[in-house]
Order: sequence, then structure tokens, then C-alpha cells
Amino acid sequence: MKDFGYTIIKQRTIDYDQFDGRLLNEILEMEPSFKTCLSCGGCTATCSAADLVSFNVRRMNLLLRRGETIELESEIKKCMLCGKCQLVCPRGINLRNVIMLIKKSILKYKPVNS
Amino acid sequence: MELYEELSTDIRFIEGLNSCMNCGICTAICPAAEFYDYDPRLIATIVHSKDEKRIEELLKSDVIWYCGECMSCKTRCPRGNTVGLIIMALRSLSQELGYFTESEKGRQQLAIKRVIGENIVYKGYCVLPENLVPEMHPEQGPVGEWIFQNKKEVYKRVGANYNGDGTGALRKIPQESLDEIYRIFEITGGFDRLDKIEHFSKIKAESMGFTEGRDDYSDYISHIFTTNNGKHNRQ
Amino acid sequence: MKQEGKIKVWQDYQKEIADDHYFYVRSCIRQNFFPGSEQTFLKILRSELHKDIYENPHHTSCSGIGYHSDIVPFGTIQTIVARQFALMTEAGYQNIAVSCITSFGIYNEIIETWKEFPAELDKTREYLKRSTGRTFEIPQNVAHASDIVYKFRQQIAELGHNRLINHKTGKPLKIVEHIGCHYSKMFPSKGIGGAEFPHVLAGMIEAWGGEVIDYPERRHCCGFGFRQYLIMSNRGYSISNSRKKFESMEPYQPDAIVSNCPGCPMFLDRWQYVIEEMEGKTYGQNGQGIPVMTYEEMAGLVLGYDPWDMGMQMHQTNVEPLLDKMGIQYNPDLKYAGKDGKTIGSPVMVGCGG
Amino acid sequence: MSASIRVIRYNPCNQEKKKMKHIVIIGGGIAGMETASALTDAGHWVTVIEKEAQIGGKLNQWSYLFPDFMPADQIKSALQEKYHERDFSILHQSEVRSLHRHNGQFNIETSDEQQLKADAIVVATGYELFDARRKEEYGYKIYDHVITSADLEQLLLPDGDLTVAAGKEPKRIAFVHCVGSRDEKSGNHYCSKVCCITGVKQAIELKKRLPEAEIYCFYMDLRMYGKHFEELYREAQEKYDIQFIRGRLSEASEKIDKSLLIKAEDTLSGRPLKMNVDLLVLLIGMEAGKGTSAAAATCGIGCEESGFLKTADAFLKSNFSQQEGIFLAGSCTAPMSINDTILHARSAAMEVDHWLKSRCDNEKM
Repeated sequence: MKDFGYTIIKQRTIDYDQFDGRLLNEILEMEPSFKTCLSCGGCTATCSAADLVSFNVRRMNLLLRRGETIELESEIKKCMLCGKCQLVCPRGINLRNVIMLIKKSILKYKPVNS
Repeated sequence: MELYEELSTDIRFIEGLNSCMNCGICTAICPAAEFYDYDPRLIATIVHSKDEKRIEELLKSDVIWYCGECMSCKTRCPRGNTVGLIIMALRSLSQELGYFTESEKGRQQLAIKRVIGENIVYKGYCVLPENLVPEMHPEQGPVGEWIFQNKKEVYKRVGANYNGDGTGALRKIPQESLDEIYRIFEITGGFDRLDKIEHFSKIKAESMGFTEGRDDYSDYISHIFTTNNGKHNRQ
Repeated sequence: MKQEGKIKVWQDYQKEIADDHYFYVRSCIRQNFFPGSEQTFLKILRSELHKDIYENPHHTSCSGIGYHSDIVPFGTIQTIVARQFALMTEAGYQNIAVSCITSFGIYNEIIETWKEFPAELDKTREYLKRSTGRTFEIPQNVAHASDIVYKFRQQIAELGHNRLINHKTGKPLKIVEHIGCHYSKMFPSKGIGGAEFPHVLAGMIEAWGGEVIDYPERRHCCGFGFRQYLIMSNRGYSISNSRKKFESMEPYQPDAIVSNCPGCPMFLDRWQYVIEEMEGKTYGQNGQGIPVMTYEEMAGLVLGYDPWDMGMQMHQTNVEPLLDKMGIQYNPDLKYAGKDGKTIGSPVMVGCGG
Repeated sequence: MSASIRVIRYNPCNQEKKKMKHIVIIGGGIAGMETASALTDAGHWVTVIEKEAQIGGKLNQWSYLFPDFMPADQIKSALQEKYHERDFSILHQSEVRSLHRHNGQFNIETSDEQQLKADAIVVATGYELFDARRKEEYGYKIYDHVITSADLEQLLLPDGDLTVAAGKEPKRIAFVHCVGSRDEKSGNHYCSKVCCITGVKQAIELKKRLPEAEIYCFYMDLRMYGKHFEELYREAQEKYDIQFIRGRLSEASEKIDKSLLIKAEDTLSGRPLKMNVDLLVLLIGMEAGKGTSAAAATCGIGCEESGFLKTADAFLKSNFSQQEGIFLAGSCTAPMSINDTILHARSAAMEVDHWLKSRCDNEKM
């Protein structure tokens, strides 16, 4: 192919039609409280790990809901499982359990070529 | 003057920024947000915060150079903001202060100045057939190459007045008109802008080691014209 | 899709377009890529519609590409635009007919700025006086050249020899319209039909027998983005945006794309060739590209003008599939000929799927 | 005029009523009807002028009410029952043409050329729904499967047909919040208050009808201000799997199969998001509308920038216009839910009664 000096760029847009909901559905089934996340950010504000590294617990819900499995995997590694987030959550979500469940199941749903 | 204050003297900024409720309608429709790591909503939020440090970071970043100025954001914003206009004010200030040379995309301004800027002042047009050199414009394809190589004949065939006197497409702009454009650039600060782009680019070219060909910095220009560090988008 | 809904929108956005006596300003980009289109426009106005349209050799670029790639300050472009207005005023005209969409957007932006910030107008008057000694009046009517063709679309249909109809099947040709972003996205009321459902090209297509294809990304930018095309390493932005449009229009199997912008028809034309080179993908029928045309070329075809006289050989994507469907006679041997049939060689490889 | 509608004509010769204070209420919606009942109970003579053939105003457009899914008919029957039990008059299909103050009384002429005298006026002209066609980018009345919350309300009735293209049930449905509210482009800067909860209510109802469907709400802020609203929102998430995406919809476009491509920014992720949906519901806001602006003009009372009627103050005089003797009730003053409208109407009745009595006392003195 001729070298044009540039290439076609992949879209950054979240294409919801490509969403793989298997991991999400599994987590929601095991820990239904996670459905009620308000995205208020209370968890991130109190997070012990976020004091030390760039880690945003709130985004976990989004990553799951958008099927961003690879990013999710690297994100949850940062969690120290201290459970403070659970104490402040206005909806009483058992976030610690959510993270444990993700850790347990994520390998099943990771895209093969990643 | 503080950066925010400086921005506030720009009519485009006054027009472009009212208040933002972070609804994301601009990002949703923005062609740049789709292909670059670019979120126009955040531009509005950052400048609105009046956080000098963050504004300075913006002025020195690639981010302000991603917008294509299509102004789709203007049609949709429920608060009547236009991020595209805010971007124009940011780009002007970035060039004013020399911050544009701090980013890969910002540095490209020199190449634009050299082609478009000098065409406007000295030829009276933004773009000319001579600029469409096939090596620089491979997408113009075989037909583009054929046109380039047979400029005079092709333009004559389709009724253009290429480099001719009088009216018509691609006619030569009379010297007295070019003189007027020149004076307009002198009086309105047009040359100040072009000179600043040259000035700060030279400093940057030197610091990046492009010391060959100091008279026109052609190596630097070819570098900025073709370089892409691949970090502008999610690949 | 319900046509009545669109008609309602079109009725809400009607603008005044002067009937005659225009001061014509050319487009930098168009005269490079579509000089024949500007010529065709003048021919239609003068010879077919018998209108007075005046071109002054002293007008220049509006410097809009420089302004939108941010090397030309606002004060400078205001004064350059004021100079065009001065030439118009001096020639005794009040209606400006603008070939370029970028210029059209800028004229509107500047006139609106002057309304809202009268100090800018005063400053511009002073700048212009000091630099050129000229004074000016603001045009009473600012029309894009496509507005004018739109206004006279029925007359053109009556004068025309051809229709946008497949002469073999008798079915209307499916045509995608692409409106330049700065036509109405900044000021919806300045465009016929507004920003969301512009009618300027749709109206022509309908009047000349074609069927307008409304596809999901019809409002999306072609991806020119000024600096995003001007610099080679940024062009991934340009092509990716056009590609997004092609992907979106493909299921409708359009027979042609028409545009009223200077750059868009060139990009929509050339990027089809590059995508074929890069990905081996074509979007037209039978492995061909989708022919792209300017609205003047479309009007010219309707009026029976020779496609090569109008410069349609300057397109990279072959236009012949469209000409054949319309039943237009053309001489393939003269496609790449110079004036009066002079042989000047032809492109090494032609076109998308050519 | 339909024969089934009971019409009581204004009769100035009625001796008994001559002794009473006469109050004319403009608008026979919830606010007007409730004010009328309360004022009648307080011993006044009341005439309601209603432009439609039936009472209830916008209540007639809703099927079930938030937050407890009570059928709207129940409220309407209650209003009607109150009317049947009381002796006040309704002039149907009639509008106020002019209103003049004369000797401490109001002279009113109606569009059907009746002359009325009133001691006090209550404006209860309500609101109008935002015309979603004005948000052209959402394609209402252009795309086949874009509907408004008002349209959906009719479809939610037991016999409502929810199928989309080719008779299929929609698999994915999206709600757009703030259509015609909080939007300079629509000319409405204010929040319409009730659309958020309406969206949640309708999303739940849809999910009940179409358990297989995925339902999304695109919102900027969820303003669950009322009693049980927040709880219903939580229930929508927890029990009905309704998903909430924070981002305002930029545009919708119709695809070749009549499904809709919608675009928003997922603002919490900071990335653009697109999705295909089979049905798009626009949660349309409230506007003061023609009736209210006409009432403002004929009564000579002021409007806010929003078009809603100006109240004398926001706290203690929310039922007072700037003109003495002209009172305001319900959603002609601001977007308001049905329960708030009922309360506002009752307080209007109390204020009118109080004002009339104090004026009587003054006259006696």
C-alpha cells in the first residue's frame, strides 16, 4: 500500500451496540446492591488506595457497564480491599464484594487477543 | 495580566463562554472528540474554573489543537456556549505567549503560517495549485498528480484564468490589491501574529536541534509536518 | 421518516435571498479543485437566468482558512472582509453572493459581531480607512451561491434537458446531500432549512427529480478541520471523519453525493480513493466509488452542460456511473484532453474502482 | 358542543346568588377545579371559564401518576365529584375576551359573548407541553419511533400498542431528560421539575410491560425532589434494571431499519457514546403557553422571563398577582406537579376568601 503519512483512526466513542454484558450481568446477579450506584463519588473520595495511586473506585461501575474489561482488570489491582468505601456509600453497596467478584470472574470474559 | 483575564479580552471568548452545566452535548457531537483524546466539555470546565495553572497547561498542550472548528458545538449547546470559539481564543493566546511550541500539534502552526499565511499576504489566496505537490498531498491521487503536472492546460480547459489578468478563477491578484492586504496585516496586528509564530518556532527549532538550514528551518518544518507521536488517540 | 415533519422545519427556516444584482466573491479552495463549478454558476446566472452578477478582479481571499487555522487574527480578517464589502459598495452593489462556505460563515460571523459589539465595527472601519483609504457599507443581503441556485431551482428544472432520474429504470436517483458546516451550524437562521435539516441542496435534488437520502451521519463534518487536513500528520482525523460518513450512507446505496462546500466535495471524492488504497473498500456500486459533485455541476448536468467543460474530470472518483445513469452523452476520449481537444496525457491510474 | 356535557349558564338574575361574592376562575384544570370547590365550600358563588369541552386540563393526557401509579382518572373523578356535589358553574368552550375593573368589580366579556361581573378573579390557566418538534435534532414527527412522554402515556394504557417497526416489540428504549427545559435553544432556561420523575415512572411501566427490553435514561441531574421520588428512582435501578447515563442527548437519527442512532457523552467516563435504540422517548417540559400569556394580557398581570405568571413574592404571596383582586393558582405560575397544584389551588382559595372577607369588613366600617 502507498504510504500516505497517516492512517485511519479508531473511534474513541463508546459503541454501546458492541457491549459485552456477561461480566456485568454476573456481578449484578451476585451483588445486586451494585445496581443502585448513584455515581456520587463518595467511595473515591474516601479511598485509601486513591491517596497513593491514581485509582477511581466510582469508575469501576462505569467500566463494568461499558464492557471495558481490560481497563477494569488493571484498575481493580490497585484496590487494597480496606472496605472504607462501603462505609461511606449512601446506597450501602458492598463494593469490597464487587471487587472480589470481579477478580474472580474477569479472566473468563477478557477478550482473547488482549 | 492573568491568563483568564487575557482570554476575556477576546470577543470570541466572550461569545463562546457563558456558563457550562457539563451536559456533554458538545462532546457527543464533536468530530474531534471521536478521533482524539479530546473532550470539549472539559475545555469549557477548565477555563470556567479560572484556574490559572490548568489554563496554562491547556495553552501548552496538544489538546487545544485537536478541534476542527466545524462549530457543531455551537448548534447544540443548551447554554449557548461555543467551545470552538473558546478554542480560537486559547489558540490565539497560546501563539501570543509562545506556548504553542510546547506541544507537537501546536508546533505545526509554523508550517501553516509558511504556506497559508504567506499565500494570503503575497498571493491573495489561501491555497494555490502550486501548493498541491503530490509528495505532500498523496491523497490527491493520480488525478491530483495529473492536474498538478498539467496545471496550465487543465485550468485553461475548464475555463479558469490561471495566473492571468482580469477576472476569473485563479487569476493573478493585482499588485495594488496585494499592497492593500499587506497594509491591512501591518495595521491590524496580522504580521505581529505571523512574526510571533516565526520567532517562537525558531527558538524551539534550535532547542530541538534543528540547526541546519537556519535561514528557513526547512528540516524543522518537514519534521512538524509529518510527525505524529501516536499518542493523540486511543488506538 | 415523515416528510411533513421536515416540511415544517423547512418552513420555519426560510431566509431572504436577493433576486438580482449580485457581487460575486470566489473561493480559494474551490478555484483550485472546482474552478469549472464557479464558471458554471456564473454561466447559469448570466446565460440561463439573465441575472446581473458582477466580479471584481481586486477581491481577494477572505483569509478564512488562515483564520480557522488560527494564524490570522480576528481584527485582520474583519478588515479583509470589510475590504471586500468596500469593493462591493464602490461597484454599487448591495447583495453579496459568496462561493465559499467558510467565507459565508465568516461574513455572517463578522456581521453578527458588528451588531453585538459595535466597537468592533468602528475599529474595523478605522483599520480599513488607514490601510486602504476605503469605506464600506454592510451588504443588505448575504447569500451563499447555493442559496441563489436554490431560489431559482424551479426555473432551472424548466430550462433543463436532464433529470436526476435513472433513464433506464425511470426511478429517481438517490442522492446524498452534504452541507458545509459553516453554512448554518453557527447561525441556523442564515441557512435555508436551518442547521438540522438544511433544505438548500435537498430542495434542488427534489426539484430536479432526484430522491434525497437522509442517512444517520448526514450532519457530520467531512473532517476537513482546517489544520487537521493542512498538516499531513493530522490527516488521519480528516479521512476518519469522511469514512464515518461513507459507512453510514453505504446501506442506502446512493447514486451520488452533492455538496455546497468548497472542501467537502474534494475530500469526499479523494478520501474514497485513499480508503480503497488503505482498506480495499469501495462504497459505490460494482466496486466503484460514489460519484461526488458540486451543486453547480449537478445544475449543469440538469441543464445539459458537458461534464468535461465543467471540470468533472478533475474528480478522482469516476463520475461516469452517474452520467450513465442520467443518460448523459459524453466523449470518453476527451475526458482528459486540454482545451480544443489538445492531448496532455492522462492520469496514470484513475479513480476509485476505476 | 357535546350534548353529554352539563353546562350551567351564568345567570345574573339568581336572587340568592346576587347576595354572594362572585369569583370567576379562568381555567378548569386541576387548579381551577380545586379552587372552585374550595371557594364554593367557603360560601362563595363561583364560575369557571374553561376553553375545552371537558374539565381536567392536562390531566386528561396522563394515564398513571407518579410516584404511586395511581390512575389519573381517579383524580379526575374526584374533581368531577366535587363539582357534582357543589353548586358552581362552568362555562365550557369559552375564553375571556376582555376584563375591566369598574367600581371595585371586574366586568368580563367571554368569547361566547357573555357578560360577567366578578368580585375576584383566579387565573388558573395552567401550562402547555413543550412542542418537541422545536428540538429538531431529535426528529420528533420526522422519525417514526421518536415519541414524547405525553404520547407514551397513552400507549401505557392497557390497550396501548407498544410495537415498533414490523410489529416487533422494542428491545432497547431510551428516555431523554430535559427536552425543552434547561435549554437556551428552546428558550426555556428553567427546570420543568416533573419530567425526571415522569421518566422514572414511565421507564418502570415500560419495563413491566416489556420485561425483555433494556431501558436507558439520559439525564444531566436527577431531580427527585418529592416524597417517594428518590425511592422510586432506586427501585428503577434495583428492581427494574433501568440504567441511567449522565449525558445530554446531542442528536438522534433514523437508520435504514427505522431504529434510531443516538449520541451523547457518557460524561462520567468522559467519552462520546452512541447506541442504537428501537424507541426514543422525549421527556417534554412545561411552558406557560398561549392560554397563560393571553390571560396575562387580558388581566394586565406580569409574566416572568420564563413566561409563567409573576407572583407577588415567592414565599408568602405565591397566590397573589401584582393586581389586587386577581389571584393565581397552579402551574400558570411555575412548573408544578399535580399534588403541588392541588395544594396551591387550595391556598389560592383561602387567600381569595380571606381577601374578600377583609374587603367586606372594610366596606362595613
